[in-house]
Amino acid sequence: MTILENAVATTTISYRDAMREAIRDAMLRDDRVFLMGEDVGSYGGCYAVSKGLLEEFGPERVRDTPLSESAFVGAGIGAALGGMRPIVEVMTVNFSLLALDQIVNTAALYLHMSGGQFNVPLVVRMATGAGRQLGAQHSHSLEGWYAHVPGLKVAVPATVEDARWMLATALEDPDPVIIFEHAGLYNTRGEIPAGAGPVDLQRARVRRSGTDISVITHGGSLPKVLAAADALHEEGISAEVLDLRVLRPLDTDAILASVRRTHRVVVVDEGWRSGGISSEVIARIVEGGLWELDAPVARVCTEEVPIPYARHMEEAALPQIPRIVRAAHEVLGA
Amino acid sequence: MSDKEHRQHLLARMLRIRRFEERCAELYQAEKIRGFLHLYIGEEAVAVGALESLTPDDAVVATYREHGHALARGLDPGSIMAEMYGKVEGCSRGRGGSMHLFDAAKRFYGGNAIVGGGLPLGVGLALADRMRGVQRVTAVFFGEGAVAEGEFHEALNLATLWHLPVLFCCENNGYAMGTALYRSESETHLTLKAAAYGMPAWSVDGMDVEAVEAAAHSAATAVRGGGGPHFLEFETYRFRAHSMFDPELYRDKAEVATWKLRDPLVTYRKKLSDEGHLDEAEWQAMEKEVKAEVDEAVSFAEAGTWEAVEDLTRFVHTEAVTG
Amino acid sequence: MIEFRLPSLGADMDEGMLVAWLVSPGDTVRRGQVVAEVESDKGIIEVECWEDGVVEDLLVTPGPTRLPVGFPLARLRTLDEGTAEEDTPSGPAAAARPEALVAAAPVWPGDEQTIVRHRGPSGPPRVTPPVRHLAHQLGVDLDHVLATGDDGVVRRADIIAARSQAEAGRPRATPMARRVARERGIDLDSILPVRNDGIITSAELTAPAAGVRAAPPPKSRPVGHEVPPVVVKSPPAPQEAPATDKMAAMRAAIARSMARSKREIPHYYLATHVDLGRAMQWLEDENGGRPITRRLLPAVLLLKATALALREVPELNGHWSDDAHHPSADIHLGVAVSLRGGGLVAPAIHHADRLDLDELMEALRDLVGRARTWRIRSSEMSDPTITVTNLGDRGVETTFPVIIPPQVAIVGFGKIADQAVVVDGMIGVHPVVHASLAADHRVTDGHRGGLFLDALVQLLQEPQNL
Amino acid sequence: MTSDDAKRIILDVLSEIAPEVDPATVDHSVDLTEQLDLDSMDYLSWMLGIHEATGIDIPQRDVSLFLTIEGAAAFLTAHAA
Repeated sequence: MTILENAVATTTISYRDAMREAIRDAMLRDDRVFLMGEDVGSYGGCYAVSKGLLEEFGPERVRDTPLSESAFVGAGIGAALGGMRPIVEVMTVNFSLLALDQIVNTAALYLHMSGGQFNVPLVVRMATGAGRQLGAQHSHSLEGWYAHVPGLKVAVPATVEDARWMLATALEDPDPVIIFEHAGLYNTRGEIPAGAGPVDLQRARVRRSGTDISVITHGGSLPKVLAAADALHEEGISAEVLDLRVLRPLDTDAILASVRRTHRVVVVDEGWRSGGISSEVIARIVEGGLWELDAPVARVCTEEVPIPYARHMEEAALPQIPRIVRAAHEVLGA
Repeated sequence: MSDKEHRQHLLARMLRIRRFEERCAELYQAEKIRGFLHLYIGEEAVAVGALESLTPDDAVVATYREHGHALARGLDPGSIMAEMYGKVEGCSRGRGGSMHLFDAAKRFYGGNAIVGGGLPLGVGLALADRMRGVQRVTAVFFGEGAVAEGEFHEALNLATLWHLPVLFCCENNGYAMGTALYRSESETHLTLKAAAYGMPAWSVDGMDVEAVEAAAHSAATAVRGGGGPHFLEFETYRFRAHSMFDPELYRDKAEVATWKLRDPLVTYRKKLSDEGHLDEAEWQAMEKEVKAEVDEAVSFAEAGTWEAVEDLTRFVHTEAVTG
Repeated sequence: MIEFRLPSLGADMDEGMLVAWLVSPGDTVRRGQVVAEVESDKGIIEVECWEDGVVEDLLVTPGPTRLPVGFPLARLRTLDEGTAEEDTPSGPAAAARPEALVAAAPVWPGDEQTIVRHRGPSGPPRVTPPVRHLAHQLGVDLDHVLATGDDGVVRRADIIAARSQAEAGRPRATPMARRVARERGIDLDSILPVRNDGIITSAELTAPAAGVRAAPPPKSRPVGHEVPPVVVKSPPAPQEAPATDKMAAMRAAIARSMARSKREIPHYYLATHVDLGRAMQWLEDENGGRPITRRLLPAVLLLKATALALREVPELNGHWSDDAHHPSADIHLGVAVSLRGGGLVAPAIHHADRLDLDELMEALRDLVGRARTWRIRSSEMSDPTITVTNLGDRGVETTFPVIIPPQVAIVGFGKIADQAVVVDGMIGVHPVVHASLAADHRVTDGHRGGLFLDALVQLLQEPQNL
Repeated sequence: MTSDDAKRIILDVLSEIAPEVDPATVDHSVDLTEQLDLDSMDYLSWMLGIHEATGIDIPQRDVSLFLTIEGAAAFLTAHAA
């Protein structure tokens, strides 16, 4: 055992555990931090993220709420204004629509409407995404919507390391941050380098370098895109994978830098294409990198249909590895 | 403060709101103020009476018809007027306007123009106080229209569930814009709704500033003392239209006239006069003083400056403190 | 009728450039006869014809266009066939004659080369139903499509190419391709797309030559972002050219730059002997006192003298653009550096006239070292105001260099060699170099050029002042 | 330093200057500049490289020795410490 312990320079951990560790760590370090949401306490979190935290921190700081998304998100805003550092868990993005007023009309606007007097240091976490046969009302990917709104910051951790460390940065932020956790990622495992610490909430990151084409994505699509890049590699195509990490502010510089390296782009987004974050990414490319484009830009998004229940239909609706590979081929003119 | 002085103080506070609002109407028509403008005329007794019961430590969350609350809370009239002018000297730097008056120093949390939107916020402020062990009250004002919103029910439930120090102040002026209460609510006794969530609830004559003050004082004291949330319904009436552009098709002139007989300012002045707490000279002096205040507020707003357009994108994210 | 097609000369060859025809129409060729020279990635290869016949038509003229293996190059009559006229039945000749259609596109800008696309024997175009459907969808008239498939079969790409050419006369090109074309003065009309959708990409502009590729490569293509180096004179043919993208891009750039120069610039040439007796003696003395690390090469004296002479005839220093000469206040000497393995680059030594000999030597050493390891900075490639070539101390006596557009002059030096020289009526043996000047007649005349060489000669007589 | 040591250094440096050259094929007694198409900069770089590898300065008067491998090796063995 000693040998093993000494040998481990990195920690392998699941995305779920990383997120729990992030919450726990934040609560240990700052007694203003508390967790609030539906079934975060006794149940242990819908996705078991907060399992064990109630026992450790008690019901005041791990606060089960009624099914009142608007009220408890609004209460989070008020608590943030009142000096606390709430982490509000909205079970899924689908239910966040019931709290849209508080997020968009209050959290995002208060600083501005008050002429800079009232900032809202709130963190809202929510699960997002499809892929588990949960049907149309439990399969939304609406992070792009939230990224539309000035005043919010929208983080989309796709890796275990980001799951572990984005929260700390979000809690340091004086303004509201929404963290979208793709439910398909909770079971993914990854390594966290020893000595890792808080990460920025501003920059996209190249997850794989390449020279022929940039595949730009975020969140739950990242593993698919990396797999597609592997497949392309087998064919001799060198794909760069850019993980946006944060949808607002969007790291335009990183996007354009990648375009300058490869001159060809595929954007992969589990959201719908019309008016989605993929549209925004491409618009930025056209605005700032038109003359670098050496092929039409392609998108792999969810089909413009509510997510069906039947497995084969759901799979057909969502971005999949073969579609990503095909899109890359098309962009490359092959 | 003697009883007489206190009563004159209440009257003067109401008078200041009245004259301020009248000037706003005038300035709106002169196009000095734009956007939506919701006047508080007729409802002055509610803000004055209720806020009289709060301490500076307490918090206030108001609605889009909040000039009266802002004035009663002690925001500088000049900064309010400048805000309506859109000047950078305004209490929200001209970013908010009539519906979004804010003042951190006064713990005045707006100016929320989403009906019902302020209730969860107030619950959260109270939650923070509760978790931090601070004994203070968050007063949340909202109209009776908000009672139809889910947020009202969610917020009241949460406040009672968590036993939070919130004073819910429902200003029932009878109309949600143009929709009469009986046309939108199956149960028009609003206190019953609050009571259903298990909190003490009273209905109060909102045209009687002393009744408002007494009820609010009692409720606020209970809230501050750890009694959990309380609910007050103030029955009141707005004498003017919902906003400046409103032909008032939804109510009879006779109804307005009837309510005007209960004008909180007029009746209270008469009451003080009748009871020997106000003579004509004092009234004239009060009028003169209020006029001077309002004149000064207008001058302040007129003299104010426009924020530089280069600053447009400020206040989206918190700015790093420099220096 | 026999079609002579571009053969595959190796398993990895899928395209080549026709360098020269060794036969003409009417010539009789015998099986095994070398009929053409083709350049592949491996170098120039002689190509044999494996049929007996008489050359009827040469379908492709030599030039830098990359042709796919299998592309028809010529048609031959079998020896027992008559002439084409005799061979065809009577009737409207045009309808019956095999057609040779000139494609609109694949001509390198300004190059005289013409690619002739072949369509098989006349008759209705041979089209598969899916391709016919595509033509219908895109509104392409099959009678006007150039077939590139085997035996005149119309391919999908042909339809797309036809559509792209038909579109408002404006080539469909990516923004980057447009930018590169603009920067390099390439006419997009002259480029054939390689993509299935007919869109021109930068690859066709930066790759060795414009594409007439039958099929797009499925994999990553070189995207040459380096500003290709410019060439000064034909380098020796590489024995085994490294088939790197950079090398290919360099050759393409050489082709473009030199073709443009010869096409557009009216050169005049002047040359003179320069007695380097004093200069070499001075250098010998100077180097004698220096460690090897600080030793100077004769080239440094030549460069410095050139830079200083330009101050006296400044109109040789600058650029020609927009139909006008733009003299440069700064003297950035392009220095031709031959690369081992072939090719030449001519990056700039900035402000060469202001550097002392040691600085110049250091700059030269740095530049040569980096040029040979492909680490030239783009600014060095783009901003020489004049070029000096053949610093070689071996080989030829005299150079006749070609101006690198948009520069307006180039100075050449041959090898330094001992020659008999008459000085003050006495014959002596001195080291001598031939200095030559090629200059743009639109900008200067021979008189000014002569003054420049004269100044150069004078400067080299006083090496201590350089 | 033996002559073989010297030649090894000389050829090592040479292969940096002219990587395409097979050292085994170099004639040690023939003028290198002609044999290997070295220009004056290559030639100087080669001598500089030898200097860096050995620390031995090569005076101008001895440069002519370096026209051949043999000559260069002789110089180095004579001047090695």
